[in-house]
Amino acid sequence: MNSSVLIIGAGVAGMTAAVELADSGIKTILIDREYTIGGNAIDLYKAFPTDDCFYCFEGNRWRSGIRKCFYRSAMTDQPNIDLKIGANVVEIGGKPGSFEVTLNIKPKFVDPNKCTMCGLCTEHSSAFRLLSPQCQPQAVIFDSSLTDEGAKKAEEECPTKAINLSAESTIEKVSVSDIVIATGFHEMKPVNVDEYGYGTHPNIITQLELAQLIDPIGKTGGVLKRPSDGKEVKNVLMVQCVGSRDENYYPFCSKICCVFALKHANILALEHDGISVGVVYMDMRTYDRHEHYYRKAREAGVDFIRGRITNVKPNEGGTLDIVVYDSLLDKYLKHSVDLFVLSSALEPSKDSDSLISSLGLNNASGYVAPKEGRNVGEVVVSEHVYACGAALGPAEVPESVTQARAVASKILQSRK
Amino acid sequence: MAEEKKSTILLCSCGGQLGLDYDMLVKELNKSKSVSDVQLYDLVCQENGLSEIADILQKTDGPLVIAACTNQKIQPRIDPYLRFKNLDPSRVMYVNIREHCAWVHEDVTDSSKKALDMIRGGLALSSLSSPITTQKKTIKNHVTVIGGGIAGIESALNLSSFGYEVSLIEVESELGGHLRKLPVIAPVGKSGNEILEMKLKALSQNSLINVIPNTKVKYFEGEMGNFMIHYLTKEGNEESLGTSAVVLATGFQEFKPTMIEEYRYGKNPDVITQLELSTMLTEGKLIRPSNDGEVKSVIMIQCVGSRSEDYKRDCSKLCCTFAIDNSIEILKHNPEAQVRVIYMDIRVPFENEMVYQQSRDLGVDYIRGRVSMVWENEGKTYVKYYDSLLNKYYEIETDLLVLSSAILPSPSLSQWSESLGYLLEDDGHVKELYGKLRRNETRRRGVIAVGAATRPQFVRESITEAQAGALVLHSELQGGEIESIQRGAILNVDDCVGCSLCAQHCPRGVPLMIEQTEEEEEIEGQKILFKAAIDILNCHACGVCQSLCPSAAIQLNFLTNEQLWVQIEAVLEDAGSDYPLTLCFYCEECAVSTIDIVGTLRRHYPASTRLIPVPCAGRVSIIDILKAFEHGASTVMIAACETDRCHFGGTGNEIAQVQVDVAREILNAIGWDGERVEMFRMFSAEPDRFLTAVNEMVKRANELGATPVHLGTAGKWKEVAE
Amino acid sequence: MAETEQPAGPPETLVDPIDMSSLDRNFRDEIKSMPNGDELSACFACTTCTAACPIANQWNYKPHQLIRMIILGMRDEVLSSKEIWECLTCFQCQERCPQKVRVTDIFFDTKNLAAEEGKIPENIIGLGRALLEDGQLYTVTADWEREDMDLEPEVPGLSTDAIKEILKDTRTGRIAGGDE
Amino acid sequence: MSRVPTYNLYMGCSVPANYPNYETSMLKVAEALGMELEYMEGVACCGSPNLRAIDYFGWLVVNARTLAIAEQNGHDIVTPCNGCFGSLKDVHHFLKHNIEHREKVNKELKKMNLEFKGTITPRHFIEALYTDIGIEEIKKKVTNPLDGVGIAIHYGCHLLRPADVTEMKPDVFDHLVEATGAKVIEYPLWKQCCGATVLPVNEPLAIRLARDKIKSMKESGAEYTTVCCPACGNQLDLQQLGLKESYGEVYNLPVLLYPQILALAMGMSEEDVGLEMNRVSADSILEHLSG
Repeated sequence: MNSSVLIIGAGVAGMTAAVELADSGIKTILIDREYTIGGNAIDLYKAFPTDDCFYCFEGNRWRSGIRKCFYRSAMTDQPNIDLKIGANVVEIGGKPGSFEVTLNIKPKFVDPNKCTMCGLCTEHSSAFRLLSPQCQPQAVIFDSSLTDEGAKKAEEECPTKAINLSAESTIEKVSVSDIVIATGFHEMKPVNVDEYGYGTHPNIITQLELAQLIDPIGKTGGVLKRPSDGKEVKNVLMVQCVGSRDENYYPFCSKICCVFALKHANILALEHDGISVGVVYMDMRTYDRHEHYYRKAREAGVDFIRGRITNVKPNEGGTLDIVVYDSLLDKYLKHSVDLFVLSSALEPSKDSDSLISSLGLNNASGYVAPKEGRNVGEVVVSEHVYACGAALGPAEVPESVTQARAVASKILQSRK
Repeated sequence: MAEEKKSTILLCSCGGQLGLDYDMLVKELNKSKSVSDVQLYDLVCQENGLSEIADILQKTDGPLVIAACTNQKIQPRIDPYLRFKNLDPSRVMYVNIREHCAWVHEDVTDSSKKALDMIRGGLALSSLSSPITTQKKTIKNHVTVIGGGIAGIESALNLSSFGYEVSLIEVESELGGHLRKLPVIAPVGKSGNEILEMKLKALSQNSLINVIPNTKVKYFEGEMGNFMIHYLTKEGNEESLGTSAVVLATGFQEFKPTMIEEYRYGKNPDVITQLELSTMLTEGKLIRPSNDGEVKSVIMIQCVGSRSEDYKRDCSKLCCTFAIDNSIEILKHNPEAQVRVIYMDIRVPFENEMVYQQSRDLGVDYIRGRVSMVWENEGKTYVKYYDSLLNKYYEIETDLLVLSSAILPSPSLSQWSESLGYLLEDDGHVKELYGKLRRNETRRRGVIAVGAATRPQFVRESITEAQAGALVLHSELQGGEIESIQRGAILNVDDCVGCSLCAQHCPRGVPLMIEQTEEEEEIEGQKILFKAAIDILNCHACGVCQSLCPSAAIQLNFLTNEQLWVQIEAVLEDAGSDYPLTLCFYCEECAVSTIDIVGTLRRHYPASTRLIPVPCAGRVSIIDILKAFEHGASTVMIAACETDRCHFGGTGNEIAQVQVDVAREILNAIGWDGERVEMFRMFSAEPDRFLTAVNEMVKRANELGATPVHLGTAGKWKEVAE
Repeated sequence: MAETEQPAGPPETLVDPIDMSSLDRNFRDEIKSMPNGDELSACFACTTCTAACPIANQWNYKPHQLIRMIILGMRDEVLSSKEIWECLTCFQCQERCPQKVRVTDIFFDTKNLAAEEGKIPENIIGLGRALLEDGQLYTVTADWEREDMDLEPEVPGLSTDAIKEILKDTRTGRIAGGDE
Repeated sequence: MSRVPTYNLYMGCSVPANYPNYETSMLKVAEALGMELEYMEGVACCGSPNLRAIDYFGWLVVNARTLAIAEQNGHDIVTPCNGCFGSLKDVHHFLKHNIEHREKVNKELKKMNLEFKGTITPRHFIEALYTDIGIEEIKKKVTNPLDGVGIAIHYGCHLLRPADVTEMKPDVFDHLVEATGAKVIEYPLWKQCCGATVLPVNEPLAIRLARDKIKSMKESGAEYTTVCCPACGNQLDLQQLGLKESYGEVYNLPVLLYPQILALAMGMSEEDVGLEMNRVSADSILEHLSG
């Protein structure tokens, strides 16, 4: 029997499961639908609860220290990890213990093991770029829609011959004994929640979009500007539970949006001078020690308004007039803001549905849930099938990591 | 001190893209007496580059210095390759001439000069290097789990299926902890006992697990591999138990709100806590304690003691779900019952929200507000509360008043923390090694905490933690046959003066102070009672002990004092009164990544900088800093991890801060300027932290200019104006 | 308040919101800088203060609302409210606040600010006047009663000049003094 | 028994003006228990919370002055009035913790050759009784204990709150009353304010508060109530007479000042405690004295 483990999704959870298993001598196939792994973490700047980098995971046991950044996670260089980027599951056949999985692998225009990021190709053509200095694999990515003469030149001159512009997508079959679902979450694009006008005005954005706007290694270099006209941002209003706790969208609580919003509110209020921030909420849900983010935010002068949005009205000047009902004052308040940030629901990734059905798992509001008859709290969701991280529902980094370790633990135990 | 060896140097040009003056480098490096050969290679990191490296190591017996891109990227590629070829990776030293040099400086001459110096540094370091071998030891294949709640039970089960013998110590007579009291658990809807049933069954059939009930643990001794646990039996006898590792699964205790006078808890029998209600419901008898009467109306109050500066600052996370579960359970007992929940914020994560919704469908009232007062009249209980959404006060009679009381850690955690060597959070829970990624590890190797010992946890989370914790311990204990690369601190006991600085300040509490036996020889006529002992296999190789050791008795086997000093001397070869240099010691954790990212972003900073890696900022001692000045540095900076973000899970960076502060005082005292040395915190999400720091130190170097070393006035003491 | 000439956006409704830009955003800092005002922003609107207050149901603005109004900057509304003067100063709100906001003390601060702007109930000015003129709030009317109990006829040891002397130069003098 | 210290007695203006019976019974009790109370000389009225409301600084200076005077002979201050206690205690606490204001205030005091150092503690008379004399000593002196008659206690807000300032425990008064042989009656509104502070701005509200309080006491079975503050006494005793008119209610709940109860239990006469001055006749209390 082939004893490899297939890990679907190379976010923090998937990467953790992979290194834990690899370091325990188990062969793993780690796949991600993107060319750059890391999932949501790659451009979320700072993580709670430690307020340091988001693109960070535990790393290998044989390396010093208790954590490593994505860029130095060497996921392409580990004998026990077979990393397949741009890959997603087409079909799962076989039976528990000996799955036959068909993968669709996007064209490998740039060979990540060969690319040294020397910079030659990016000088020749804008079709090549570095998604982030923290990207893993440490390699440029190629956007075929931008292909040009420079790209061809780059292909010829690339010192390591890493570039192949004529690469095509391939179908690959792998046989594995176990499957780990680590497909993570996806931030809902609240286009349909029309009362907030997302998509109708550039200054109405989501929390994840805000994270990228304030990320020092992001496009803007961390300087917060109004998307509409690049003007300085003075007033920001955030609204919680956009699409969460809402029978029209997702009935569940997305669990981490409150901390996420407060993390951003604190960064804006404390590290960008002169920005005033308001947060409109129904219930402020800073579970457990996250309460300290709430304390800190109030101390930093962030306004908290228990209520909902009455209407949003764009002004000529690029600002937005937002009327909020304050349910504790029983009054309507009109804010004039530069940026309106929506704490949008966290929804399961696209792969979730097909995996749930093809593996006969249960469905928790679209997220993976253990099959019938399994005991509570199992990361073992079915025979030889495991899940960890936000695939099981909205989760913060520490939970994802713990679950990933639990998965590795269970797989190892099953082989004792 | 190891004898000098000649090294080979492998220069990488990154596919000819680095644009350094390689001719000069080759020429200059060949002059060095400790160089056997200098090779220029286009792509060290590619397949044939790797075989080239293997080739060199096979042909020579000396060390190899690779000058290429960041070792953070190529070393993980090269190391496994060499092991695969049965070659010793520890013979290879790395110098980063890309991210730390070619990519961040405009002027080729300057950056080449810098590259040369840094390679010389690597060369000097390697000339004193000694091979690092693998070590083995066998330990008892036994783990002890303390606490027989769900987390403890699950830990025992998982550890046993890894093949460990497990002793499961429980203070009460029965296993199961709080789970036994929970009538239903959201969102699965099973009762606590249903969940326990299967687990307890598995437990009873497991021959590797030995349950020790009615037992109170007193204190601990030893370290991973040989802990000794001292405990009291039911009969009150003190007994002890040897074990290799410890799982803290002590669960939580519910706050008893007698001192919150307005709720009348402890005065009025019909005022109970949420867990007391759970117990009632589990036992299936929902009655008024005062008169065994029927319960027709219930009021629950959330955040009793939680989210309060007077009792518990943080949210207890579980109470809202407990209250909702119980309110539904009450309606099962008596569908006519009127249940009201008075809250500030309802906090129910993920699908628990839907249970909250279900309870509203079933008719549970949720009132956002607070209680004004509670009183009794003729055996009845009355509650007056304020509804902040209707902006009205209400006064109602209730049969039961249920207080959702704060979730607190077990008090034993504080009793054991000293002898077991783990730390506590302000709230009394076990302090995890690192909040983002290592929730179950503690500061102490071989000691983990799972379930509510670390924070309030739902059943599901406790189980997952127990499973994860088992893996953590298994990868430490390796089934009792520990084998690992001996990279760490080596203690020469003869030189130890028993000052215990290492034991006090090791981030992970590895050195132990051992009482010396009678026949210990006397030193300077004075008997040393205690001496340090370090098990290198428990060592995390940060070097804090080395930087603190007053008698140089402790040395990292890959970075001795000598090695660092010759490296300092070499990288500063170009320093002169006309060319003020800034020396930067950077830790190979957050600092190296910040500096690497600056490189990848191709952000520029002055080339009058020389960089030296250390495993942890805490490795840098006052003497190392002064050495840098002795050899001509104009300013010295230490690049370290953020406060409380030590990669060794402790305070390595804080120790470094102390060393820097003392060095400053010394500089001031001898009339050099204390401003010449400074420590900076950084992490890679904010590359500007390094840029700002290095620019500042270069600025100071230029302003303060050459040191007395160059002015030839060194050693001539100056009067310092107070 | 809402600019009706704006063509864009939804039609105007009966909702006539308070324009946040018209409020005094410095009010919270003004209060925080006053005696025991610094904990103000710790408030998380749990409304314990209002629950604890024995008389707030008589009020248009509840204690938690007054605190919110201070945080939002509704300076005039707060300083001209009758509520702050009706505060019993029984300290039950302050005592029970889970975030240690010194609610009663903060109401004292608002009253001082109101006083500075002359927004004081007449009877309170009267008390100030009494202190300035008589140097005490209560004067002995029936000294025979005291003598019956062999107590000295006047208030023992009381110096009425001292307080007159002090208060004539402080705010009391300014707002209750004869000279205006 | 450990030597009882000497005290600076700060009367304020309300007790001497309106409650000489409080004053005299306090002095007699103190003497009998060996407490040396020395009237303070040249001290000013505390100004009450109303002064604090309109003139925080003036209020600070006035009370800091009183404290500074006491510091000159180093004896603690005792006062029979919750209002004075509240003012002195709060100013003392505030100035001890707020250097900036302490300096400002001392600048003013300097003009009177005084300085606030915070070396003495302002205390309430009943707290001094409880702490310095002690329940046991008091019991020894009780010769005619009450027969367990039900007495409801009104502590008064400024005696108890804010607790971090007053440093008072809400059981001191209970122990003192029990020491006289009486039974303490618990009642729901025990914490509620008597309303005195709002009398100037909203008399009906003030009266309503007093009335609710009295009603709650009565309904809980209290035969008497006791206070340790002239303002509270005024609200519960004098205002009670007006309730017949305003609410058509008559409660006949005698209001005793604590030293009166203690003095009587220690065998002193109704004249000693000026019982005839109580507005709601309290003479019936004598029938509950044994011996």
